[in-house]
Amino acid sequence: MSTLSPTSAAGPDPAVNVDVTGETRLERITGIAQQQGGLVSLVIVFVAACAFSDGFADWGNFQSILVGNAYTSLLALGMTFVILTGGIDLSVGSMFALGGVLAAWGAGHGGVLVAILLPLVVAALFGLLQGTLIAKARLAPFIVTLAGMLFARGLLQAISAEGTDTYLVPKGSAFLWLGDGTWRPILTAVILFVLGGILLMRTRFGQALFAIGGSENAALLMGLPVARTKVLVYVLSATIAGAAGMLNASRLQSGVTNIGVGYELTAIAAVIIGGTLLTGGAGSILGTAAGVLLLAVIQNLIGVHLSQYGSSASDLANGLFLAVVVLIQTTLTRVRRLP
Amino acid sequence: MHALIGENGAGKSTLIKVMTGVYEPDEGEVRLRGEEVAFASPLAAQEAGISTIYQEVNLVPMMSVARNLFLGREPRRYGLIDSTRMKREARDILRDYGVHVNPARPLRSLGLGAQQMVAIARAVQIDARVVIMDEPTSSLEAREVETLFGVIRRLRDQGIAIVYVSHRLDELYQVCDRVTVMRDGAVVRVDDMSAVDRITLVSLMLGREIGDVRTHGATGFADAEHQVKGAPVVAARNLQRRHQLDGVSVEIRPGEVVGLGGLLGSGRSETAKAIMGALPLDGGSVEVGGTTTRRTVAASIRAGVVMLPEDRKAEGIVPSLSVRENIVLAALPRITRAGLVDRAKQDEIVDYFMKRLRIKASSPDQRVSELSGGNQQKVLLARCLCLDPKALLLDEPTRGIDVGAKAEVQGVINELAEQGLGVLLISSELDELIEGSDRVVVLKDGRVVGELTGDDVSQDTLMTTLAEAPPEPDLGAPGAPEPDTTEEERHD
Amino acid sequence: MTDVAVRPTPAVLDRNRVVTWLQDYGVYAAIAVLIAINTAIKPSFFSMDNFRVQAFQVVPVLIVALGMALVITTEGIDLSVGAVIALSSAVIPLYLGYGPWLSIVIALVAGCVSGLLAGLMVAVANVQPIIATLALMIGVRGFAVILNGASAKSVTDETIGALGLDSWFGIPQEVWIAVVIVLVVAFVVRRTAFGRRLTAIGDNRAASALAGLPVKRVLVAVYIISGLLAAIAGVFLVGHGGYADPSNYGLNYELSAITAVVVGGTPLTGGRIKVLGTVAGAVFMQLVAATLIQNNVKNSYSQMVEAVIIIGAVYAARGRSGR
Amino acid sequence: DDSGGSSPTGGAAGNSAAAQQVQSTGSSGDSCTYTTYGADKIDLKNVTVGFSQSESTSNPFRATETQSITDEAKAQGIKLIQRNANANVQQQNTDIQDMIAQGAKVLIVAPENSDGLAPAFAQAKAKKIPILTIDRTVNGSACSDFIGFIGSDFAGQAKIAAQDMAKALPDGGNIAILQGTSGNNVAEARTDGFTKEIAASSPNLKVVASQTANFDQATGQKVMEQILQSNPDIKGVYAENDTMALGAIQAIKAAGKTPGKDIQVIGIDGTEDAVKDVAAGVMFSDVETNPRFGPLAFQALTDFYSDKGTPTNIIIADHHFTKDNAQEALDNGDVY
Ligand SMILES: Nc1ncnc2c1ncn2[C@@H]1O[C@H](COP(=O)(O)OP(=O)(O)OP(=O)(O)O)[C@@H](O)[C@H]1O
Ligand SMILES: Nc1ncnc2c1ncn2[C@@H]1O[C@H](COP(=O)(O)OP(=O)(O)OP(=O)(O)O)[C@@H](O)[C@H]1O
Ligand SMILES: [Mg+2]
Ligand SMILES: [Mg+2]
Repeated sequence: MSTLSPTSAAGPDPAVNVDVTGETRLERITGIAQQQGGLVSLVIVFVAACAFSDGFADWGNFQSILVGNAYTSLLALGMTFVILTGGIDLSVGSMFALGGVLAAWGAGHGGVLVAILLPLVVAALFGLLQGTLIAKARLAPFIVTLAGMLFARGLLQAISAEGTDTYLVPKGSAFLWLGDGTWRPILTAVILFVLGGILLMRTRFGQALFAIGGSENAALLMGLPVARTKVLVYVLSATIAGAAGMLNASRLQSGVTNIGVGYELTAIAAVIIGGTLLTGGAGSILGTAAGVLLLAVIQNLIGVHLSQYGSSASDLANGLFLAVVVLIQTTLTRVRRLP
Repeated sequence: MHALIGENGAGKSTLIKVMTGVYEPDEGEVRLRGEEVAFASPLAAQEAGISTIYQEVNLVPMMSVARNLFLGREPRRYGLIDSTRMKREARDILRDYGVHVNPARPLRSLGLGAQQMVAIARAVQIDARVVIMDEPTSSLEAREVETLFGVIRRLRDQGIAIVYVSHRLDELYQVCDRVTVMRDGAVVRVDDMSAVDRITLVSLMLGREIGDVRTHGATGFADAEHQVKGAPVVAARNLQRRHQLDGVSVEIRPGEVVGLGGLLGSGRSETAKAIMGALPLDGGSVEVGGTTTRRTVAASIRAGVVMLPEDRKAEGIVPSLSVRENIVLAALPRITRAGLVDRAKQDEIVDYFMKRLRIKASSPDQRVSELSGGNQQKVLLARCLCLDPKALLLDEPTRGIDVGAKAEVQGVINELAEQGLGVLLISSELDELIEGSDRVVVLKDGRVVGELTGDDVSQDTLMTTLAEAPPEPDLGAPGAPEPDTTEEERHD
Repeated sequence: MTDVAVRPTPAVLDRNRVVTWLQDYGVYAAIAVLIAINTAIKPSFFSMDNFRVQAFQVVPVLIVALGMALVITTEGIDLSVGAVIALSSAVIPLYLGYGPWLSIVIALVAGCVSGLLAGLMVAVANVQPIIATLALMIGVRGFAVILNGASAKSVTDETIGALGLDSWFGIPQEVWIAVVIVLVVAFVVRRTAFGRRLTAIGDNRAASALAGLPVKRVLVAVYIISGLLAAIAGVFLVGHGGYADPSNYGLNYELSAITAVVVGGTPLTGGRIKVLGTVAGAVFMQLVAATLIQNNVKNSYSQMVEAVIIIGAVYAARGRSGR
Repeated sequence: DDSGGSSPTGGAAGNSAAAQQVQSTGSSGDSCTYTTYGADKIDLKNVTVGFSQSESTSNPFRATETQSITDEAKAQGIKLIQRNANANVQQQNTDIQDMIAQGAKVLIVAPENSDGLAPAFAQAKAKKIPILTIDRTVNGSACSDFIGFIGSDFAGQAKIAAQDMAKALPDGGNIAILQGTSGNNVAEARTDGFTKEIAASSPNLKVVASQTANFDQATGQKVMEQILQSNPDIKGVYAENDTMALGAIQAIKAAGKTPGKDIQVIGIDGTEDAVKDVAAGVMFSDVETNPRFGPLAFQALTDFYSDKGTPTNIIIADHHFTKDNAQEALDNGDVY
């Protein structure tokens, strides 16, 4: 890199000295709060729940919330990368189910390695196909992955006799170790989220995602490998979804065929509540994690307090909650409002 | 150091895009150092050592200045991006370009000028053998231009070839050795810069006889002052906006051209936007024709104030609409009856302005995004004029348009003023500002630091006023500017 | 001055011509092909009876898709349409006592209100459309089920039944009404200032705002229209089924509608709209479904085939690639 | 099971005549007590019982089931907490674990799926919390992974339906099946049961169309409309639940044919509207699936904590509504 610097004649010039100092700590904190509307909302709801919902602030309760959402949260993780590029991946729900079925089948018919690798490979290929259609053939991500959602679900049913036979992971198969207990799933999720954060903020791939989402044309002219990155991001998302399904199969000890319906919407909701722009270019893994937890907590509260009033009451509350949360989040989040 | 010039739509940018693999040529070859090359993508071109600054600033507005600067070649430690080092280096590099800004700040919070400088800095950081610059100075201030030339001379001394596109002829004479003149997508002359004098150059570009070219002055403004009459059409009082405007007051009277002078980031665009009601204010008032308007764009337009935005791409054209639709966009309320668009009226308006402003388009139905930069600019001007306004706020009205077109536009501005319009003129080109304005209000760091009237309206006085004014350190306060809910800021 | 400079290179032109032809007529061609294939398999497919059946099934989707197309043009999306269908279906039996027409009117109003909420969240509160309407999608359905009570209510009113089952001149009333709606929407989009603003806002919102367009108002209006159309679809469904079932009506309609819009050639990136294309898109997808079911294809394979066909259709209708 | 049907929520939930009757309790002997299960002795009166419902109560069967459980708990003065998984296995695992965390000492679970509840059941087992499964079976061993099962014999229901179809169409003909949601255990059982019986005992019946309609009425109508176009010569329709049957009837009418005459419709669940149609001769017959689990469930739990023990596989006797008994059943209010 040539370290060129122009003649000092036109050097530093007080006239354009628009901001001299760095940020003060306070400003940095408020800044973060405003970037992380989801996180703030989470804290608010969490504190409120601990205060007013007896039985919420209970270790067992926290555990069940965390472990219950450990694997599905991964869908949101993958979704974050995709949405950052301004895309979307509706196929993750089906991919989650397919991954589980393949894993369970593999555990029965080929042992641990097959159980682990088969879903990953299939998912990756699936993502590759979607990515190519989106990046090379320039089809709209929404429609491609919508078709993907149908296709994966169909495939799943085709290999499970219209979803009637459920493959079971043999008792005592080493594959069961993966998703066993409470802490293993939680830790797996935490580790993957951390890795995701690093991938996003500390690698060129991650930066390329932001750039493409911010302005695909600019990214192209700046010489970034736009097409390759876009293909990769869909491979990544699909693989993560497949992996999540695989892990989940290990936890459920079987490949449930009718699982995963509508999970994509929950994932998207979590990502957006986490402050990621659907138009791409801005967002964070931390935010997504917050989004996932926020939805989980809300679900838990509704379960405790509204179940006895029937599903429709829960749905109504769910919708209201979601609306309120995004309103809070949107008013807090400033990322899209800069002049 | 090679100059590439031609009128708007001559094909300069297109040529550049073909050379750097954005478009693939239908035929013909590109040679790099003798051997033939064909770049599949801009990336390929970059790797071959061709670094390009494209016409419209092409950076990622939402990412931080530092990340934009290093995108794709970030400094890494243990395979991971070393962001602290990146920020530090970014700060140092930018300082050399006169942009003193916290590199963690999102690029979009910078003015267009500053963004342009970042783009230049980025392009130069790649150690390239050829640097192509498509109108790098179009939104630069005299001082930044000097900075840029400093860079360019350094590059040249390092034996790096530079292709330089600009509509500011004097710049070319300052720095370029050879020149290629294009017209209508074809090369009409290649020669040593010194071998062609200014007039010849212009006549070559426009394809007109030297005689009728000469009638244009340096700018299209008549030197005579306009006679200013009556109470101000627009009176902005004490406009306040954190980090950007600090009690700016401007009055525009009928028939008067008020210039806004100042350096990058001095808040000129903000002032214009504020008057237009496109920017929420912390304080201050705007009166149009003596009555305070509701602070919305629509209200301002109804009251007869219109603005030509600075950023053509982000705030101006509606790319996939036709030229026609773009021109009448703002005038819709006037040409609709019971919600229906009156086609006759619409075509009438469109024809008139396409002729009057000499807008080059295959037909009014052509997508505006297919027009050259200059012609897009004219379309936007037409959008303003067909509202028959009382006052006109022009932010860089001649940005990136060729001498011919520029003279025309300036002529139009002049004419409008004579017809009694009040005009607010923001321009980074000093002679345009000086010759164009009857009165220049000088801004610095969002404050009015002086006003030039009569004979004081000259480059030197402007410079001295700027130099003498004390800097305002607290103004550039860092962090993102205030939150802000106006529509135009949502999606840019 | 001459215009030579703006004449694009012939190569560009040719490619455009092909692409634009596909964009404009690809779907229609596909429809023709499908009908041909089916008729080959079973001549009885080409019969008024069959077409009537298909019409009954496609009209609700089509009407919803029109609203969706408008929303998509503004760079938005409306996931709440299915729930709105449920809502209007829940309202009808409630007010049937006051006569069919009043209950219909109230159902439509309910749709508009839901649309208004979506519009306000998007335009005023700046919430991203997908999430704003997702909240409604969940909440409104819950509300509808509460209104109606857990189980379906049968609706035996003639007027409403007629809307859903009877024909004028051998063509279902639904279809006539749908035709009118299509014409109105097409007219609004092509000839009115509203239509112009719609596209402008979807294409470059910043510029539209600086040009003084009433961005917020247009957005709210668009979501209201979408709600209204969904409500109409709900009425038709009640009429056709002869009962109201908020817990199941309109499920996945948002996806069907979006598919129809995109297959019809309207880009999800906003700024452009194809009204007739949307109609064709809906019809096409309906025919695909019909083909699969009528040939007793297994659910698993139908889904895969459908997926492939969607991709194929969109690929054919896809816009001029970026560079 | 999963029928959306049509009747006021839990209308006949309390009705004694409508109460579930035990049909078979499997081979005697395999009865389960807290000792054999390895749970601590507790008195239901002073512990919390948790009920995990699998699907939305916006479906009458589920509404009635939940209602019946809550009513019975109230009647016996037992503290009941509940959750609804809305057809999401993932959620049901969480629900069960939530309720354990909330201090439930005994669980009644209506499983969404016979597989996939392993983690929740494992945790319960680890905490020595007995689980009684109702209306759908789960894989695992009774009196060890869970106490036992109470519910209908879905294959059996389908078998009855098949025999009815044979009666309805003595001289055979083409028939169509409207299947429940793909991958749903009940749909699966009802398809197998029916097709096996047809193949076995009525070769002159030919299944020409078999399509899923997701247990939903509107979908049932749509699919039937299509099938009627492709197979105008259909003589009978077997719908795996009543709502799909009702949809089919709409479609048949719309096609200008008379259900009960031109085409025979048979359904499962015994919801009010369907049984009315049976009485009116519009539907040929209907096999009940009784959702009123409250009494039997709590009886089983009480027995479980006594030395007597409860059978591990209680199959309830489902009514079989035909033209002869439908009207009277309606009058007695046996129908939900
Ligand atoms: N995508 C396109 N499709 C059709 N014509 C185009 C397209 N892009 C550019 N043109 C035409 O090609 C010509 C050259 O455009 P170009 O942008 O290269 O002009 P330019 O010399 O850069 O002008 P300016 O000085 O205003 O930037 C213009 O007349 C423009 O109308
Ligand atoms: N050279 C610079 N260094 C740092 N920040 C800058 C610089 N130039 C502009 N900015 C930022 O951009 C904001 C707006 O500047 P803007 O360019 O819009 O003002 P302006 O006077 O209209 O300049 P321009 O002539 O580019 O329109 C300023 O508030 C400042 O924060
Ligand atoms: Mg150019
Ligand atoms: Mg400016």
